[in-house]
Amino acid sequence: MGKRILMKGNEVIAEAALRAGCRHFFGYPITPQTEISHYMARKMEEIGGVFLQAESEVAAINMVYGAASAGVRVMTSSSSPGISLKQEGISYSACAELPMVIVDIVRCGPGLGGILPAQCDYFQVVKGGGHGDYNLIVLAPASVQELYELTVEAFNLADRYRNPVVILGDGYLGQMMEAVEFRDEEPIEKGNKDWATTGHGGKRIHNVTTSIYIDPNVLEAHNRKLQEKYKKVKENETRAEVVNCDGADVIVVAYGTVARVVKNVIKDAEKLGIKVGLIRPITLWPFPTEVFDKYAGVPKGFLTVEMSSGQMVEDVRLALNGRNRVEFHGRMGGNVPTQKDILDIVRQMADKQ
Amino acid sequence: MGKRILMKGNEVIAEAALRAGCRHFFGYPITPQTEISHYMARKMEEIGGVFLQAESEVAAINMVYGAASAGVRVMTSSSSPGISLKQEGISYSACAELPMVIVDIVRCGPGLGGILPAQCDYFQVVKGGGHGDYNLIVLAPASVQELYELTVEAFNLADRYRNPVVILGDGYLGQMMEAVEFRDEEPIEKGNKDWATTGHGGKRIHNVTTSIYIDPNVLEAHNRKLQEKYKKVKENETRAEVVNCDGADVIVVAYGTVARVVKNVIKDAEKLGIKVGLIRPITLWPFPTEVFDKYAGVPKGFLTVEMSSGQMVEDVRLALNGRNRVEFHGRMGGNVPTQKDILDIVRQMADKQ
Amino acid sequence: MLFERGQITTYRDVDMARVTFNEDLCKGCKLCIDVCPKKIVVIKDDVLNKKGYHPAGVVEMDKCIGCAFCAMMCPDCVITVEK
Amino acid sequence: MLFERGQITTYRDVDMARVTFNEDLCKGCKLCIDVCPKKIVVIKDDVLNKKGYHPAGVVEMDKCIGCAFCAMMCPDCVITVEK
Amino acid sequence: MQQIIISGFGGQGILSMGRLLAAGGLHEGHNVSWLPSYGPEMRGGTANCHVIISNEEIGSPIISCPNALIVMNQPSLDKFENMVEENGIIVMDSALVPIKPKRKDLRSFSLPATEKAYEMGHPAFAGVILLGKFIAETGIISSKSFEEALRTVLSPSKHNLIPDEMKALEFGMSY
Amino acid sequence: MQQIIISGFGGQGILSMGRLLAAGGLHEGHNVSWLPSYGPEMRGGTANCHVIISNEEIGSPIISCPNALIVMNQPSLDKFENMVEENGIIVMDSALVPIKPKRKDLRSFSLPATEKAYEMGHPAFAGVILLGKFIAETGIISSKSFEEALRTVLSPSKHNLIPDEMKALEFGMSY
Amino acid sequence: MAIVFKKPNALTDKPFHYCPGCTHGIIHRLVAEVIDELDIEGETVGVSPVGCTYNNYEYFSCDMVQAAHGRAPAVATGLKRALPDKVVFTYQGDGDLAAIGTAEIVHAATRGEKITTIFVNNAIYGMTSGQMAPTSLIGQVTTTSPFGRKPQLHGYPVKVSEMLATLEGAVYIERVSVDSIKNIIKAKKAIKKAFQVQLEGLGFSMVEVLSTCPTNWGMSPAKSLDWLRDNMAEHYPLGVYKGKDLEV
Amino acid sequence: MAIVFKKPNALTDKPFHYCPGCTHGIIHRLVAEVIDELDIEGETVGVSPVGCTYNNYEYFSCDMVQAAHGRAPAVATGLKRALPDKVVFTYQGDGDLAAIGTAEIVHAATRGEKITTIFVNNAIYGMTSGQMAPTSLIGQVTTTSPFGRKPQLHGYPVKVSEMLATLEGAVYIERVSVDSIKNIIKAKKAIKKAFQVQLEGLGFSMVEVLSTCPTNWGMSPAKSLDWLRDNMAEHYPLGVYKGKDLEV
Ligand SMILES: Cc1ncc(C[n+]2csc(CCOP(=O)(O)OP(=O)(O)O)c2C)c(N)n1
Ligand SMILES: Cc1ncc(C[n+]2csc(CCOP(=O)(O)OP(=O)(O)O)c2C)c(N)n1
Ligand code: SF4
Ligand code: SF4
Ligand code: SF4
Ligand code: SF4
Repeated sequence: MGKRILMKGNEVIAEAALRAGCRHFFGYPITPQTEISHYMARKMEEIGGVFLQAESEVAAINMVYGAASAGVRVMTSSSSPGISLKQEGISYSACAELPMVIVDIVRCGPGLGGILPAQCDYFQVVKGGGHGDYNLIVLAPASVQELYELTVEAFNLADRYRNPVVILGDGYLGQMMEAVEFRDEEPIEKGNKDWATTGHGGKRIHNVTTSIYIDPNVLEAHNRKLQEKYKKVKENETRAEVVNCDGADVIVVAYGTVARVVKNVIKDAEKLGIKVGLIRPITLWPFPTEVFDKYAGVPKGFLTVEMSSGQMVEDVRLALNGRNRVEFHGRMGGNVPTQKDILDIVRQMADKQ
Repeated sequence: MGKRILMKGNEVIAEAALRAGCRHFFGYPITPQTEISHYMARKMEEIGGVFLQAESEVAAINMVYGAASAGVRVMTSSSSPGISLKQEGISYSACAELPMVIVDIVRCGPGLGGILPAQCDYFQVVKGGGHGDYNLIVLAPASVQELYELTVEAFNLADRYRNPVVILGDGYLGQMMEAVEFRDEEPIEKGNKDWATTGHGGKRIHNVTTSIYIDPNVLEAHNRKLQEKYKKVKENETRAEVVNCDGADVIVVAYGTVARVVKNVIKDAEKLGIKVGLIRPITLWPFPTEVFDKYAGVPKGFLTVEMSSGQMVEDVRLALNGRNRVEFHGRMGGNVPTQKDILDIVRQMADKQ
Repeated sequence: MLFERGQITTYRDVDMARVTFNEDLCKGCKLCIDVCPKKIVVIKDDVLNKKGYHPAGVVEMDKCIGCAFCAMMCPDCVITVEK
Repeated sequence: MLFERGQITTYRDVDMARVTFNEDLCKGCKLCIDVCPKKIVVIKDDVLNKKGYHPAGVVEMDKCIGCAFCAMMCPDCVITVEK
Repeated sequence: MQQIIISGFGGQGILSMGRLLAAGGLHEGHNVSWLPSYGPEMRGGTANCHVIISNEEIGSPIISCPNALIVMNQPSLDKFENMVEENGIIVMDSALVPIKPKRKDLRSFSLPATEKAYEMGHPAFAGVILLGKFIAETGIISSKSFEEALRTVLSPSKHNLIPDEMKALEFGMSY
Repeated sequence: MQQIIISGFGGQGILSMGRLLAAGGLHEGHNVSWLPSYGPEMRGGTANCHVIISNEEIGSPIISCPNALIVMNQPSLDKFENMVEENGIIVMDSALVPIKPKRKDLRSFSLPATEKAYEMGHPAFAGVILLGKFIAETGIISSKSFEEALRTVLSPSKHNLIPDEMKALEFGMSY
Repeated sequence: MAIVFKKPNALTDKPFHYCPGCTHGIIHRLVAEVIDELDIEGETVGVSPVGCTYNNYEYFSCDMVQAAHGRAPAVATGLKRALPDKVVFTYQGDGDLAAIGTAEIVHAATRGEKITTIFVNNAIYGMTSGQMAPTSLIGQVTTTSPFGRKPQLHGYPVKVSEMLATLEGAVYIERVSVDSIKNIIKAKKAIKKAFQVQLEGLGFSMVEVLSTCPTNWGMSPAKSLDWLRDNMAEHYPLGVYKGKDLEV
Repeated sequence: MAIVFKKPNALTDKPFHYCPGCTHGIIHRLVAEVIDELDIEGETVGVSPVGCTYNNYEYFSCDMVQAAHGRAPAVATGLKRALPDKVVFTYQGDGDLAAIGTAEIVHAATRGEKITTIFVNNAIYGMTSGQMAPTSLIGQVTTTSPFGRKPQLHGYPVKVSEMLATLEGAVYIERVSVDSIKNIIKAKKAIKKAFQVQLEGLGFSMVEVLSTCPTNWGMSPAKSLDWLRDNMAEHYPLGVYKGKDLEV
């Protein structure tokens, strides 16, 4: 481990990708993630990798589709409206089982909205903003250090499962600076890529990357294969941070920047004699359902806090399936739920019979 | 009421739109909904309306955005990958509160997938495939007659709530022919459109259509206003068809074409002495949660059947919130769940203790 | 049977040229017919191939000069030409 | 106070022309300065407007010919010209 | 309730045959549905459609157990034969379906429809001939209703063919 | 734990001031976070950043209760004054913030930073001067660490300015 | 004394939020002056882009519609088809029009859509902090071409006016600049002509305006004008690319 | 006796699914012949479009990638940037390339992306059953211009080769036809040259091939060739639009 460096979240994502062996980046500028492109533009030219600013997000995701077909580690990055434009390409990539990393530094919407942080793209990214039955692996870091670690991991997961992986951050995570400590060497696992379309060189029959299956039975078989894969991911890759939950009165569920606010709330509540637990899903898909099984009986119930009108809360409800009450608190428009507001709700919940 | 005419689902949608006063259509060809465009192309030129084939789905939805800004009744139509491309525009339209009707005749995916019927875009359309917190009103017809009636209704709802409304059909609904009976006159309610950007003519200060709110408090206020509106829609516009549910052993939940298969299953099951009920959500958003309250106690539980890997079933689970078991049966790839398979599952459920 | 089935039909002329029609690939589009300078390609009305088309073939094979025009025009790679 | 605040400053010459600078709109970009054929537009270093800029203004007003070049060049519609 | 699958090559007019039946059924006051196979495979591939004619509300337009099958090529017979209900009926073109059905619990009829249609100078009439046989055997619609159906389904520019089509129908009916 | 909000006009170097503090804190081995306001409003609008320097794990990087405020224009003081913790500290530029804080439970300092910076020939040094005062009052980092921070934050081409920046710092520290 | 120059009526009182010296402000004013002169403010609907001028709907006093990034020509098409008697214009930057919105502008032009496009080419993405635009010049240093734009890596700058001039539906296309009083006068004439082309229903009209971005070019406003003259105008020659002989 | 003509090796054994007389088949064969002649099958990755040829990955025996509708040039860009030493080509119809994919082809061209595009212009959308394409001719009856394409309603046909020729990164652009033996020979030469341009790393190359769609034009294959010659070729003149003097 090296020394701790002060770096911006967005730049750490870019640096982590380079360390993970990513030498191909295709993107289109959009606030609040532009620093990723700026960093990549400079570094890729220095090390002879490929940074290409596409003519649009639509083109960018399809360039990624092409480069991923060729078997290289490849990344793109955008923010909410840009991610909307990538939906067709994402659905194609999921169907064609192409490993790639997609960064979404969410801003507030809908529409052109604003550029401040938000978590209102949860449904889009986690449930499938594109058409068809598919799943993305969705990682939700909450600190700059974690941006680094999960970005490296994202490339490994993408290769391991031949699946697109999304890093879902918010504007503050991308913009903030914190200390980050880089490993000397990254644990790179490269998947077998003999499916890649690199030119067959006369050594094998042709490889094909495709997402169309005209025969319904063939397509259904492919769908089932995808579902099997998703099951395996669920079994093996579900992650959450659990803080203070044993013996808690109330458990708050939050991810990303909001989870950090909740960590402050835990301390505030302690002073009031309330024990607040935090479940912070790190994988939003697969959602860490099992953790909820363990704490389903928390006496005063669950509170989900999001920078949205209430999206992840549906997964919390599905995970608990009626076993406990689930309250919700959300802020929108680029506002972040405050320590005080969360504390107030927690207090009310603790007071209730 | 006129006489019954044999017509294709897609053409009925187009005819219904014309009857509802829609004189502006912007689309891009895609199977299995092309007949809508063909019908519109001919009729609009005959009656002096506007049919324009856009250069892409992205352009089409933005043309709709423009025409809706001008206050006219306007429609677009597409199928799964095309709907993915429209996501940014849909999010903009929802934010700018523009009334419009969007038809999605779903085909099987993900990716280029196939062109046979499917219901795998439920998440995309119902949860929000685009970025940000917004909701579309989603209508799911199950017959050609209903395609007509709900299309007319879609325009009224769009105007009433200043919100995009989606007609969610599947390939079979679009392609099939059935008898349809048109009303002599349609119950057109045109909303107040004094917000429209039609040129102020010196008579008022300028109108603006926008979806950007840089100040977080202003955006959050707008978000809350949208959420208020959604609440009102939920209170007033939730619809479902309930068949045979009183005293049923098992209730099947299905929409669109699948619900029709279930109607056959009801008869088959009756012969075996099993009473099967059907809840067919007609509004997928808002989801008809109250109906589930009424029948939550059905003795042998619920079975959700979809042409997907399981999407609407989440809303069924959320509606029941653990009050009963919810089984799922799905087919993918363009295959339709068969009468026999559904019957088998229903039988097993009925047999279980 | 009303029609014969399609097959691989080789037309041979020892001195000149040899054309082979893979009849089951043929879609009866007739594009080969017009370009034949010798006008010896015809549709075989009495044959129906696997796909349900009447395939093309050659009559008066001795007139063939092996120019391969038919093959170059054929959109379905039905024809092989030797000389 | 270190700086004066910006205001609406009208420069007047009875016989010739009159220019008015809405100083709080000015961003001190200096584009008006170069185009003035009489070189009478300057930045007022001692004034700081609401936005925090030193606004432009006119000295030697009597030289003004009312050509409105400064106003045409100004990206912020700061200047009104009368003649 | 009649549940009919009509199947053959793309280009043989399979879908129109189904529409004619459905339109005829509607003309007689029945509920009807018509569901085509669709897609890029139309190009030289197979085509089929499902037609239901019924007095009750029609549930699923998708037929899993047809009680009638009209086939215009061999692969179609191979694909659908086993789905047909006991005592169901199969009508086929003798030239295009050389290998006959294996099942003995069905009523099957093989007509030289293509041959006759060629003879009549309208190869496209083969389908109508098969429909004639089907109508005669089931009585599902009258030939009057079929003529009405021709009038609603065919574009006016082709109405002059109706008398010939009716002749083809009669050939099938009386075969 | 120090929770500092620095605020002023865009273009005054507000964000860099925060980075310098954070870098200094990191150099002293603390945990630090720096969170900027960002967006199109940077263009001539207001800018601010949140800096936390702490020995514990930093929860939220968003400061709702700063214990220090450094302000470089009036609107910023108006906006943030009431958020400051009791006994917190406010450092401000006397020329840019003519109307002083109303609260009496705070330690507030007004420096002629812009004036001095103009005098030094580097208007941009105003911020460093204010930081000097802040450091002197809180002792949060040493001036050594600040110099280190300058070295990591400034691009090498500007390292020649460091001695002058340190002079500005000292002016602030000893004001 | 009479007023010889004041802010046009077709602009609201709201001060522009643009950077000091940014020529977007001049171009706004010219469009507004033309609207005033043609007396069409009440009949006009403008379309704002995504870019530094995303909210110019606050500045133009006619009805305005804010469009998604690059889609202004599609939005304008929808508007114009719904309001065939009204005047519809788009105002777009070079990222908006020449990158993400390429398909939309090409097709609005080829359809001969009766709209007017004001295309502000400043060779950079302003709003998002200075990335390379398709129009950035060879050698130009931007945040995404930090070592200068290289044709081998980043390709060549698109000449939009030249490209669109190949399309039949485009009836009037001119490239102008606002770097000097002379050119400002010419630019206004071009903009006026473009609107007149629309008023006469002739087809698609566009004025490409070379503009500065002092902030992201990293130059003073005055230097920026020099750079525009010396470098941009050389690669993007001013002139009429379509409809030279058009009389309106 | 030697074989003077047979199916090229770069095509698989799979029979084409195209309609009778559709000249897509000829164009496929020409591309394959060129791949054979240049002996690059093992070094080539092709990109299939969405259109009637969506699955031509089953026909070409080199590695193939199926792309989303219109995005083939972007996919090819990703491939080529990852495999700079390989040969990458796209095969696209006019709906794919000239409508939904306009931005992608324009930018691949202007970037001088070292790829080769085979652009099959049949003036219609084949796959989706005969809708008007941006390239449909004035007066052409299609399922979405049932009374004929009218410039006032539907705009003008895009001349893609002419448009792309204005871009610096495009080094070789030729329009050919496959309506006759003579033109087929020329078309093959052009396709070969386009691949050679790529092999030499010169930049973007494209061959626009006028092609028929007998099914959706509603004509016999032979009549279709006549219509192509008499109507299409007139609006879309054959010839080299960029790189006339290029030696490869
Ligand atoms: C879909 C989408 N992608 C990207 C952005 C981010 N974005 C905002 S403005 C802009 C570029 C603006 O540049 P230009 O059009 O040249 O206008 P300028 O700011 O220079 O006036 C971009 C990429 C966005 N808002 N939406
Ligand atoms: C996003 C999207 N939009 C639309 C379609 C439907 N679609 C398939 S092919 C096609 C047009 C093909 O026309 P063209 O490119 O001219 O090729 P051709 O079929 O004539 O060879 C369209 C619109 C699609 N698959 N995806
Ligand atoms: S050109 Fe080919 S497919 Fe067409 S008829 Fe001749 S051999 Fe058959
Ligand atoms: S041009 Fe306008 S904004 Fe610029 S200095 Fe002059 S008056 Fe001020
Ligand atoms: S960033 Fe550039 S284009 Fe945008 S307002 Fe500033 S100077 Fe103008
Ligand atoms: S539809 Fe047209 S382009 Fe497509 S295969 Fe048939 S003839 Fe060819």
